[in-house]
Amino acid sequence: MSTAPFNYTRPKTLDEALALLTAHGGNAKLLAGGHSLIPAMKLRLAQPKMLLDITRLEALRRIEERDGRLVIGALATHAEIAANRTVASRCPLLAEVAASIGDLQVRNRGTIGGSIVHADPAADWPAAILALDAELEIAGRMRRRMEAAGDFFMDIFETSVEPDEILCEIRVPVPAGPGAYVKTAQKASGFALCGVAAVVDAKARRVRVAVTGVAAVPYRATGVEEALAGKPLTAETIAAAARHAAADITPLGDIHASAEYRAHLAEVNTTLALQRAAAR
Amino acid sequence: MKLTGTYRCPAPRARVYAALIDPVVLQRCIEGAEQLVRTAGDEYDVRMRIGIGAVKGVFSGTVRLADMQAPEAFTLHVEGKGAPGFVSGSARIRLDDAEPGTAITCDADGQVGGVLAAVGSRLVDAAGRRMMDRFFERLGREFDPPTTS
Amino acid sequence: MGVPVRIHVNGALHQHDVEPRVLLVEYLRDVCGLTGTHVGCESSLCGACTVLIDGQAVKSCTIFAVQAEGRAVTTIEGLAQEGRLHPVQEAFWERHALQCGYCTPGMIMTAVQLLKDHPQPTRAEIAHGLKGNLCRCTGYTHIIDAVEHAAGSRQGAA
Amino acid sequence: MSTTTGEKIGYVGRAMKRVEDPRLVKGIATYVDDLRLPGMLHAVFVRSPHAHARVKRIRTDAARAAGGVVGVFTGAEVNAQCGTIPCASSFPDLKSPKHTVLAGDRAYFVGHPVAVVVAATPYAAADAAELVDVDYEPLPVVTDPEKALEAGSPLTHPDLGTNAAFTWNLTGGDIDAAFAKADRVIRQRMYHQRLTPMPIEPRGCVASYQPGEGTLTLWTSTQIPHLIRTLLPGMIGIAENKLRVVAPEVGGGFGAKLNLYAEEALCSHLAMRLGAPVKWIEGRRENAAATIHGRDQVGDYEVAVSKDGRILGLRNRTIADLGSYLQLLTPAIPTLTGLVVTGAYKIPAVRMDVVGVYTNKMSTDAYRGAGRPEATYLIERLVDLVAAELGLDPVEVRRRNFPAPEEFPFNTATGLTFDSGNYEGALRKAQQLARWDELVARRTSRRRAGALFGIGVSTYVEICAMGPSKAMAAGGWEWGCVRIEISGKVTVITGVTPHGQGQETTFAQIVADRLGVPIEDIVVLHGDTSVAHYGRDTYGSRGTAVCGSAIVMCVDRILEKARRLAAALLDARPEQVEFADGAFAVKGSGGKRLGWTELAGEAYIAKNLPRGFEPGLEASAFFEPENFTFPFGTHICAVEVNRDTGDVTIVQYVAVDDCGNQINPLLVEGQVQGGIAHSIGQALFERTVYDEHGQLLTGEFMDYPMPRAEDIPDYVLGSTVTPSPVNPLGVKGVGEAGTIGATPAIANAVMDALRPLGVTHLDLPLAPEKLWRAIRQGHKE
Repeated sequence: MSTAPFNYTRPKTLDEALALLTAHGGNAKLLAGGHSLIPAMKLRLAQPKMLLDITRLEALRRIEERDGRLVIGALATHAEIAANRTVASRCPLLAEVAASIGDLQVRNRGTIGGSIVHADPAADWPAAILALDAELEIAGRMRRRMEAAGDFFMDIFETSVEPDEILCEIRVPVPAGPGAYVKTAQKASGFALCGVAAVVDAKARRVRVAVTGVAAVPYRATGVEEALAGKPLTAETIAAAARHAAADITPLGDIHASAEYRAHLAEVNTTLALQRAAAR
Repeated sequence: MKLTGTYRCPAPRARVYAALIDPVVLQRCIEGAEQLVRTAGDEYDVRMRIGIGAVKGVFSGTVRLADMQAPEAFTLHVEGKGAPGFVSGSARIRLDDAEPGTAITCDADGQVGGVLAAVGSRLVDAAGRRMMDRFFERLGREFDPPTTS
Repeated sequence: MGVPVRIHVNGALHQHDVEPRVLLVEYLRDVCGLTGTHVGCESSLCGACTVLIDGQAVKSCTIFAVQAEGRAVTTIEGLAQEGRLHPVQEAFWERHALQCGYCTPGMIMTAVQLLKDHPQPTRAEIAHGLKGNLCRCTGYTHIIDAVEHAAGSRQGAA
Repeated sequence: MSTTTGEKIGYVGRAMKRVEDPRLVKGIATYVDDLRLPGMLHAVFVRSPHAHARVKRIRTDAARAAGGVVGVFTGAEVNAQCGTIPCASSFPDLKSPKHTVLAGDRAYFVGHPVAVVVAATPYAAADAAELVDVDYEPLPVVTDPEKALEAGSPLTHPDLGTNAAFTWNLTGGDIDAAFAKADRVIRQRMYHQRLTPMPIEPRGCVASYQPGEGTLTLWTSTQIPHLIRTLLPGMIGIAENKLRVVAPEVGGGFGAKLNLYAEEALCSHLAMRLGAPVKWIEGRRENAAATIHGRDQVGDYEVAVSKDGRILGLRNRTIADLGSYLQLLTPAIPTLTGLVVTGAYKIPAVRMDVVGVYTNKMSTDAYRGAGRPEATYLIERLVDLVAAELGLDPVEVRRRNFPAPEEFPFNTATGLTFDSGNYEGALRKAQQLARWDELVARRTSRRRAGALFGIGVSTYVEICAMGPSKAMAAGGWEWGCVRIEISGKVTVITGVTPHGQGQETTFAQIVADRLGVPIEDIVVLHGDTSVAHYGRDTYGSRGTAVCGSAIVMCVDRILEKARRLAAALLDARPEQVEFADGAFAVKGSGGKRLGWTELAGEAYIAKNLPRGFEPGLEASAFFEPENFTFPFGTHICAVEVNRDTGDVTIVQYVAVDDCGNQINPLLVEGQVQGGIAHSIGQALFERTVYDEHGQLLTGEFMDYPMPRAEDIPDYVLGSTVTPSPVNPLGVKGVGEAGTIGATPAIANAVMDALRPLGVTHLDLPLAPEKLWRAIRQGHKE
């Protein structure tokens, strides 16, 4: 099963990549890990005329701590994030999410930036970056801008990254409070039927909870957060708050899980994620 | 795939109805509609470019208006095919007065076939809903007061 | 329209002009003639096409050959050294970890990286590590046995 | 595995590693996609996206004009030359649509091929296939086989006038009397879901015509090269003896490759028509849509019982969803369900009515177990329901209904004769391995702690070693050939077509022992009709039982011939010569021994042969089985169901299988484990989904869940050995046992876990959401 023909180029710098992206208009597509794009191309559901292979832009691959932020280059692979020592010590939730993605081979190729920009409603990363209040650095030809995670995911497969922009970095405030990610995977694909990331900010006596897989767009479960604001985290308070995990959203349903079951999983996984985070 | 939605439009029912069966307005409101050409009384040839993330496809087909009961209701039949497969469906659209505008209820039943159905079933509903929401959002904007610039 | 590509495959440098849409697995099979790497799906879920790029297991059906420019690729044909089976190959044979053999090359390549990362894995770690590889014949138990066996024999040899 | 000469060999019964494995683990084996022939063209099919549509017009101009394209063909251009796809089953009132290689003026299922593009490269063919423009007019779709039988239903094939392909019934004993005298009648409706076999290697073929010889070679990923050689000539107009069919290395079959498919026939035709080799490799999406599916039966089942749990009669009406066409064995699958519906029990009266129904889906056919998993599932579920209804121990109910060992050969009400069995013995051993009392105590304590813990038992019997020719459409014999080469090496040729079962090893074990030669000296050939001239191929767990027996006949004939030759060379009478450890010698003489090297040299150089002695040392044989074999066993499964999510965890699994004598216990174990994995899939999550429009929603690995390594529990496996009396090896077959015995054990365990909630039955697959809903419902009540 072959893709439609296309041209291929490997820009050497971010600026070159941005220039090419602009020059080709809507006909060019960035190629990072390729695990969403290439299968779609093989089915000929995607037929870009030009692929810009940015996987060797090493500058976009770094993982480092900078100014109270854990900065993860968009091209860092899931495997690199899962194994990184700084991540493990400063924000273990990211490592936990990275390790839950796909399988060993997919983690070796797939990148955090590729996953986030693809904005599959069942991807794992969005839950984590929402719960961690991450900021995303996005480069265009003229300017670089920061976007809060909460403003980033617009709709199914749609983010605030414009066609001529490139996501460069994901910045997470650290040290992040203890967190946990609990995922119920779709049996065949491994994508999330429901993934819940929870972060406990003990000092501020608040939690942050984000849910992926359940709605067309990943979301912060603000109802859960509000219900727990200022409260101690006990089995009872958590269980009561978790009931709001799918409030105010329209859950998706398909052959793998009905909307009702997804909403139920949001509650179950929120409970587990908060319990685990609170215990860490 | 069954989709239901209720939308509000800041204009009287008769004007909304007229807009909904006006091909020029329809083309503006259907995201990706590149052309809409009348072929018979209430039938149009349509060409649409649909893009959801990396998945993009050009569909060509027909749009037909039927069971028209101005200014209360009509049915929209859509058939289209393209490289990723085909889409077909119908939507019953009902208009009710809802001061100060009109409430539009849309009951759609659609079918997607080909590659799209085989690999995209989990996304078809969400994508369909998005297209429906966008359509009515754009329709609402048709009646926005003109902005002064 | 060909793009010049240089890839080290099993230690030998291959240079060809290839169309960008040629997948790495197609390049290995059709251009290099190494047909031990198999294709079982289009969606990167079966793992039959697993090879190592610079020592990392990847699904060669989800990477274009042009992307492997300058990299070192190891396929199932490159595992045995001087006619001696790699310990993982030997263990698969010893423990009857294959039946039709179609998923086997990909399964072995994944196991090679798995053992590199976890020299003494538990059975649960092995099963988790092989998540990206489908087998429809064996029911996996003998495969997990084999990886455990390979870990043991490597330990013994070390 | 090396054996020093002179040592007592004894390969049979040993857990030996396989001789076929080195090429497979090195990645140097040849599957069909590995073949590259000079000038080879590539075919890509254009398939219907509609489940039922009129094909109004096919525009091929743009595709024909595309670069690299050699030809584009539609049904109008090839169907008349390609005959129709054969079905081997026939009933008196079977209604069958004409199954052409490409759709004619109608497409009947999603994935139905409507055109084929042939081009110089697979890329060019795929590019051009996109340019083939087909105008379809959608027609009413039939997806529900029960509604399909109602008056006024749309028709899958309007020209047949009905959706019912056939009705078939089976009666044994006095069913009305059984129900009249019953203390209790238990009724349950059950649905056995549609499944997709999904071998990891999709199908594919390469056809090559040699115009000089007028011969055609078809390499194809199939379980049945011989049956294809029988069936294909009539379709494409070539003499049988000008057709060579080769199954190279085959990457899994499971019944999905037990067919002659449209693509194989069409590529063969095109190779002749175009004068160039034509290759087609199936994509996974095509495989999901247009390679046969399995199961898909729904029925209302009734069982009449006495109050002590004895089953008096079993009555049911089964509706089998056949899909849109009859493939090779489509109608035979639900009828096979009928034959074994009484399971391992003495059920004196049976009535089964089967209706085969056409729907706008892919055909169903033999998928691992083929009819027996359905039968075993329904009877094993029913036995549990009987036990629950009567307040009896389900194990005890099973025991009360077993035929005793001394009752074998045992005649069933369905007309079968079970060859041999000790069902009680296998059950007892499984209970021992499961530490039954501890397991039951564990259930009690887990339930007390609030857990949903269940134990399920399945005592199954299956029908294998297909089979006596009188019961098989195309003959059930098997052919083998054994040749001592001039060098003394041994070549074994088998008419079965192993594709993972390991008969290169097991047959070598059998022959090595009987000829007294090291196994390294033996080569087993198969899968090429120009080498293995005859055969009925591999399906229905028949390879070792039926062909192993043919090979034993060959060895016996060679030994007899060699004894005569040895006697002559030793100046003795044949009865004075004894054979031991691979050599002949005069009994008690302690003198000269003639090994195979010496004898083969003499037999082929032929200078010292006795008068009238035919040169050579080769024998071939056809083995005709007098009966099927009936393997059996007990599987015990314990599960815990998560109350919050419905997730099932298998906490213990014990299987005791009796497949008669075991040639290689390691391979038996592998077959059992592989079979159980299929059962885990079908019991817990696998299902093929078509929507109400006939769109296939499980068209890729993305949406069709199959077991992965983490889904497999640790097993305790055991066996009992009750040899079969119907073949000289005493073997029964084990290829499907796991898939047949395990599904009901898992299902019964899950149902047992939910029993405290008042849940009595749920259909497969027992996926988390379904269980969650049942648990929630149970809590409400």
